[in-house]
Amino acid sequence: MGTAVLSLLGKIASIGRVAEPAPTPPEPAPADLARRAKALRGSAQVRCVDAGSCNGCEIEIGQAFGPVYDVERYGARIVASPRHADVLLVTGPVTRNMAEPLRRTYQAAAEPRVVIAVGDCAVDCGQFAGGYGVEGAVADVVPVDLAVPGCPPTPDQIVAALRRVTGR
Amino acid sequence: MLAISLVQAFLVLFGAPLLVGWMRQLRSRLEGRVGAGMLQPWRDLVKLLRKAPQQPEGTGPAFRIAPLLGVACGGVAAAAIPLLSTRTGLGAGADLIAVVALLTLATAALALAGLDTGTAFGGMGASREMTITALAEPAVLTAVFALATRVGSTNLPAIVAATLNHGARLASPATLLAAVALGVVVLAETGRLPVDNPATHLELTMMHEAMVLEYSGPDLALIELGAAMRLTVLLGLWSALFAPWGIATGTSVAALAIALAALVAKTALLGALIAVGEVFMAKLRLFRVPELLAGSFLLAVLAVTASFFLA
Amino acid sequence: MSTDADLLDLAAGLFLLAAVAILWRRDVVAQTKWLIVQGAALTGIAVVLGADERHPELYAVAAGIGLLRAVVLPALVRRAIEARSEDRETAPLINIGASLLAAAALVLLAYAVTQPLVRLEATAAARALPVGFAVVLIGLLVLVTRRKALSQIVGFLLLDNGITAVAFLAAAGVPILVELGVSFDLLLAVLVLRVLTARLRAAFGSVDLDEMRELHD
Amino acid sequence: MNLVGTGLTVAAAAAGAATLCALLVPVRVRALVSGVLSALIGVAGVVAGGAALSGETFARPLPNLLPLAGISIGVDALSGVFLAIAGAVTTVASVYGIGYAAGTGRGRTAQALWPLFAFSLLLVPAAASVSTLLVTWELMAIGSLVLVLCGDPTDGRVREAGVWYAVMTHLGLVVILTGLVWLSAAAHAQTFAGLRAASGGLSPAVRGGVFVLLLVGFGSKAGMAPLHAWLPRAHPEAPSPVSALMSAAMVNLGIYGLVRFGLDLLHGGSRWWWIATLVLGALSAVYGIVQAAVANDLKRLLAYSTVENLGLILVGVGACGVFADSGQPALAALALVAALLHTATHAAFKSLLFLGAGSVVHATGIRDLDELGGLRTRMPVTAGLFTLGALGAAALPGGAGFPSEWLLLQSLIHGLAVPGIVVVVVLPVAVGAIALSAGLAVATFVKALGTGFLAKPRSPAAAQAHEAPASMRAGMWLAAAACAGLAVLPGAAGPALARAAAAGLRGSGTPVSGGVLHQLTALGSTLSPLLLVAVVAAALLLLRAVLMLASGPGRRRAVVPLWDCGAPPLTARMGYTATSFAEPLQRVFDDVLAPESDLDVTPHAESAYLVERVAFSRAVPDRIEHRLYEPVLHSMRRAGQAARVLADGSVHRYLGYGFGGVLVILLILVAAQ
Repeated sequence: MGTAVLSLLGKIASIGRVAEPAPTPPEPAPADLARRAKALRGSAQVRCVDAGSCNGCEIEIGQAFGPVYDVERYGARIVASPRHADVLLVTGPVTRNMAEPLRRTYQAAAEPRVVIAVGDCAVDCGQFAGGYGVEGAVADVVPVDLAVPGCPPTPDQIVAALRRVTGR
Repeated sequence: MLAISLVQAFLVLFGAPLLVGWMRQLRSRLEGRVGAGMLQPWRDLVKLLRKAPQQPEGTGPAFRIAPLLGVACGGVAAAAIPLLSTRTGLGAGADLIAVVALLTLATAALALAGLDTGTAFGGMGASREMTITALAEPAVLTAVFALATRVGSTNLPAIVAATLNHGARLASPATLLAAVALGVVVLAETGRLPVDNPATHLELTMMHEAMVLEYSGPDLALIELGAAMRLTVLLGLWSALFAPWGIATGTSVAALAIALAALVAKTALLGALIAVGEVFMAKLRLFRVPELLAGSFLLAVLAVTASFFLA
Repeated sequence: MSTDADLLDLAAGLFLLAAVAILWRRDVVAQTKWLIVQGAALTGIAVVLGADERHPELYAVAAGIGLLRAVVLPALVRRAIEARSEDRETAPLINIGASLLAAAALVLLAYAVTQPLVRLEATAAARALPVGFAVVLIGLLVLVTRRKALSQIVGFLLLDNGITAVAFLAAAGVPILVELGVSFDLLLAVLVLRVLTARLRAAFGSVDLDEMRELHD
Repeated sequence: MNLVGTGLTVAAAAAGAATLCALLVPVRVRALVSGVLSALIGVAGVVAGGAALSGETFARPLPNLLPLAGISIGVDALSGVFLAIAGAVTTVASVYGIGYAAGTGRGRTAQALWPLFAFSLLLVPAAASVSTLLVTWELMAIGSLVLVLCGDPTDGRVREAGVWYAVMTHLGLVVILTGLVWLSAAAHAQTFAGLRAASGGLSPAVRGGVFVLLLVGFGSKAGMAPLHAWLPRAHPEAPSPVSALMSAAMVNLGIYGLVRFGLDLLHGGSRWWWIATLVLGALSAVYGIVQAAVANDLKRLLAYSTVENLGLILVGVGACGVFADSGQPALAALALVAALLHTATHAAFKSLLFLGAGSVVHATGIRDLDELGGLRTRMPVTAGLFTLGALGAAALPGGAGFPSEWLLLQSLIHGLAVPGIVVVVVLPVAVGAIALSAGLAVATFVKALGTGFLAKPRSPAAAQAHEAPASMRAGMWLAAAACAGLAVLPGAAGPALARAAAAGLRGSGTPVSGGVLHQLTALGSTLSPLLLVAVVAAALLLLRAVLMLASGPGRRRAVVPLWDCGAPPLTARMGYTATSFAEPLQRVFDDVLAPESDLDVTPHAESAYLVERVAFSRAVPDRIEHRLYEPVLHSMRRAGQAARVLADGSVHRYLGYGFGGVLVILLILVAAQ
C-alpha cells in the first residue's frame, strides 16, 4: 500500500482512457443471424474454442478484448463455460481430436447461439487444408454464422464481427 | 409497514444489477476502457431470461431450487433490513442473526446444487464456498454480539434506531472494530477480492463461479441476480449498521425520499470503494483466507471487549 | 460522555488496531507503516490527556513522542529493512491464524487483569488502561513468535509503545525525564540491535534466529 | 393416580408385554407385535411427560420393590421434558424398527431388550431417590450395551465399540455412584426431597466435590469432551433404531442429571461449577463438529454431531448456572429454556437423521459417504426427509435447530448484563464457539447430503439402492413432523419449558415467578420462525409464478448432457467425494486434527524413475482419544503385567493374600480403637 497505490493512481490519472474511439458500426448481420442477434438484446457472452490454431488468432482475440480495442464496450464478455455462452469464437482448422469437443461445446450452448469462425484456417483450413490430422473447416463440423478471414485477422475485424452480433 | 418492506425488496431487486454495472463501469474506466455501461448487467439478465431453459442430465430438485432460493432469500433479507426506514414490515423477523442465517441458507442451497451436478468443478466450488462460509460465521456472530449487547437485542430496527439516536456511538472503538470485522466478512461472503475473483475465467481459481458452471439461460439469470442482490443487501446492511444517516424512523413520504437518496448514495459509494480497491488487490491463496477470517474474528472479539472497557 | 473521553477512546482503539495489524501482516514494511500509525495514536492519547488534565507540559511530551515514535524509530527500522531486502517476510513460528487467536485471548486476559486498576478511578484514562496492557502482551507475543530479527525489533517497539501508553494512562502523564530516559535507552537498544543484525548478516548472511542456534556448538 | 402415574403404569405394562411377545410370538409377526407394543411404551411416556409439563406432579414410593432403600418414583415438570422426549423418540424408533427388524432379522435378544431399554429411559427421569436413580441408570446402561452388541456379532468393530462403551459407561456409573453416595451420606438423606432440604447446609467443599464427580459422570454420558470417546464408537456400530434412541434420548439424561442435581438439589452451588460446565460444553461443541466435518462414515458423522449439540446444551446449562448464581432469574430461566428446547430439537432432527442413515445402510449396506452418492433417484422419500433433518442440524431457517440456537445466543447476549470479569471474558468466547460450530455444521451437513444423496452413485451398491419399506418410512415421517413442528412453532413449547425451567431452578434460590416468565417471553419472542419460513416460501412461489408467466407457455427444459469439457465420458470417479469435499477444512484444522496420511510409491521393476503404483491413505483419528486415552490404557496394561507376577496360580498364595488382607483390616480396627 502507500507509495505503490499512489504511483498507480498517478499512472491511471495521467494515462486516462486508452480505448480508441468507436469506429463506424458495421453493416447489419444477414437475416437469419439478425433474428438471433435481436434476441440477444445487445449482450453477447463469448466462449473461445481453439480447434487447433497456431494461437495467432488467439493473440488477436486477446487484443480485441484488451483495453485498446475494448469490445466489452459493445456488450461482449468472455465467459468460463459454454453453458453461459451465446457466441462461440472458433479458431484454427478443426483437428481430428477437437472435432468431437467442438460439437459438444456447440451442443452445450443454449439457443439462441452464434458461431463465428475466426481466421483463414477456421474458414477454409488455410495453410493446413488436406493435412492428415485435419478434420476440416469449422463449417464442416458446426454451422457457422459469421466468418472473419485473415491470417491472422486484425482485432478490429473481430470487433466488427462481434458488433454485428450485439448490434451496438 | 408492509409497504416499506415491499418497496425495499423491489428496490434491491431492480437496483442490484445497476450496482454491479456501476462497479464494472468504474473498474473498466480505471483500466482505461470505455466500459459497457451501467445497464449492461440488466441487458445480460433480460437476454438470459429469454434463452432456452436447459436441464443437465442427472440433476434434480436441488439444482432447480437453488437459483430461486438465492433470489428469494435476498429479497426477504432486503425486506427485513431497515434500508429506508426502521419501520419495516417484518418487525419480529427483522433479526440480525436471522438475516445472516437466510443468506447462509442461500449459499448452502447453491453449494448443494453444485454437488448435485456431480462434476468436479461443481464439487470444488461447493467445498471451497462452504469452507469460507463456515469460517466467516464466528466473525459475523461475534461482531453481531458486540453490536447487540449495547442495545440488548439483535433486532435490526432496534439497533439502527439506537445508533440513530446516539450518533456518538458510531465513533466508539467498539463500533469501528466491528465495522472492520464485518467489512472483511462482507468481502468474503460476496466473493470479492481478495477472497474470490468475480471476473476469473480459470476454473481452478474459482469458488462461486465454479459452482454455477452448469447453469444456463433463465437459471443463470437468477443466479447472477441473486449474487447481485446478496452484494447489495450486505452493503446495505453494513451501511445501515455503521452509517445509518438518512434512514427514516417514521413512514412520512418526505423522510422516505431522503432515505432513498441517502441509500443510493451510500451503496454507490461503498461499491465504488470496493471496485477501486480491487484494482490494487490480488487474490489471496485459498489457504491464506482463513488467516484473513481469523483476523476479522479477532477484531470482532476486540469489539466485544472494547465495548466493555472503552465507552 | 464528554468529547475528550470519546477522542481518547478513539485514539486507544486505533492504538490497539495498529498492534493487531502488525501481528496480522507478514510484510515487515507494512508493519513499520502500522508502527507509524500507532505512534500517531500514542501522540493522540498524550494530547488528549494533556487537554483533559490541563498539563501543558504534556503537549511537549506528546510532541517528543510523536517525533520519536511516529517518525524516527520507524524510519530507522525502514533503513534497516532497505539494508537487507531479502528477509522482509516475517517467518512466524506459529501460523498467523493461531497467533491472531492467541492475541484475542491475550486481550481478554489483559482486560481481566487490569480490572482492579480500572475500578480504582472511573476516568476515561483508567478505562483505556487495558488497551495499553494488551498492546504490551501482543508485543511480547510478536517478540516470542517471530523468527527474523527485524520483525523482533518491530515487536520490541510494539512492546515499548504499550509500556508508554500504560504509563500515560495509569499515571496520567509521566514526567518528561522518565519518558525521555525510556525513549533514549530504547533508541540505544534499537541501534544496538541494528548494529548486531548488520554484523550477523556480514558474518552469516542471514538473520534467522533459528540458524543462530548453531552458534552454540 | 393421575395421568402421569397412569402413563407410567401403562408404559410398564406395555414394556412387559412387548418383552414377552418378543420371546414367545412366532417370528413372522414378532417384529410387528413387539414393535407396536414398544411404540405404545413411547406413547405412554409422551402422555406422562406431557401431563407433567402441563403442571401435574406425581410421587409414589414403592418400598417393597427393592430391599433396603426401596424404589421411589417422582415426576415434576423438569422430568416431564425428558420423559416426553424419550417417549417420542421411542415411539418413532419403534415404528421404524418394525420394518428394520423384519428386514435384517434382528435377533430375539435385541427385540426382547428393546422395550426394557426404552422403559429404563422413562424410569431414569422419573426416579425420585438416589438408589432408584442408580438402579435405573444401570438398567439403562446394560440394556444399551447389549443392544449395541446386537449390531453385528461377527464384526470386529462392533465388539471393540462394545468394549469401549462397557468400560466407559461403567466407569461413569462408578463416578456417579461415588458422588451420590458421598452426597447422601453427607446430607443424611437419599430421597430427592430430603437432599433438596439438607444440601443447603453442606460445606462448599463437599458440594463442590460432589458436583465435580457428577459433572464427570453425567458429562461422560452426555458425550462431553474429553469424555466423549465411547460415543462416536458405540453409536455408529449399533443398529440404527438403537443409535437413534441412544443419540436422541439416552445422552439427554446426562444433561438431566446435571440440571437435577447441580441446579435443583445442590441449589446452583458456586459460579466456577458453571463456568467449567460452559467451557467444557463450548470445547465439546467445537471439537465434535470439527471431527464431524472431516468424518466420512455417515453414522460416525452423526455421532460427532451429537457431541456438538450436547456441547451446545451444556453451554446453555452452564450459562443458566452462572446467571442463577449472580441473581438473574429471568436470564437463568431463558438460558435453561434454550438448553431444554435445544435438547428437544436435537432429539427430533437427530432421530430423523439416524433413521435416514439406517435406511441408507438398510438399502446399500454402506456407511462410507465416499462410496455412496446418487441415492436421491432411488430413495426419494429418505432423501427428502434427510434433507429436512440436515436443515435442522445445520441450524438454518426452516430447520429445527435454528430457533433453539437462536434462543441460546439471545440468552448469552443478554448475559453481558451480569457483572464479573470472568463472565465478560467467557461469554464472547462461548458465542464464538457456538458460531464456529454453527458454521461448520452447515458445511458438514451440506457434505453429508450433497455427497451422500446427490451427485452420481460411486458404487454398484449405491446405484442399486431401494427405498425403505413402509414402516421405516412411517417412522421417519413421524420424526420429520416433529422437526417441522419445532422448526416453525417452537413458541408452542414455551410455557411448558418455562414450567420445566422453574422446576429446575426451584432449589437454586432463584424463584422463577410469573413476572420472570413474562420477561422470559419478552426476551424470547422477538423471533417468529413461522413468519420467516412463510415469507421465504411466499417469495419462492411468487418468483416461480412470475417466471412461468414471463417465459410463456410451452417452454420445457431441454435435457442436455452435463458439460464434460468436451472430453467424454464424465464418470462418477471425477466427482467430489466426502473426503475431497472436507479436504480444505481438514487442512485448515490440521493442527487440531493431526491427520495421519501415508504415501507409498512403488517404482517400476526396470527403473527406479518409473512409478508402477502409488498408494495414498489418510485417516483422521480422534486426537483426544490418541493423546489422552491410549497412554492411560498403556500404563494400565503395564500395571496388569506387573500384577500377573503376584498371581502365579498357586492356590496357597491366593489364600495367603486373603489371610493377609484380613489381618491388615483387623490391625487397622485395633489401631482405630
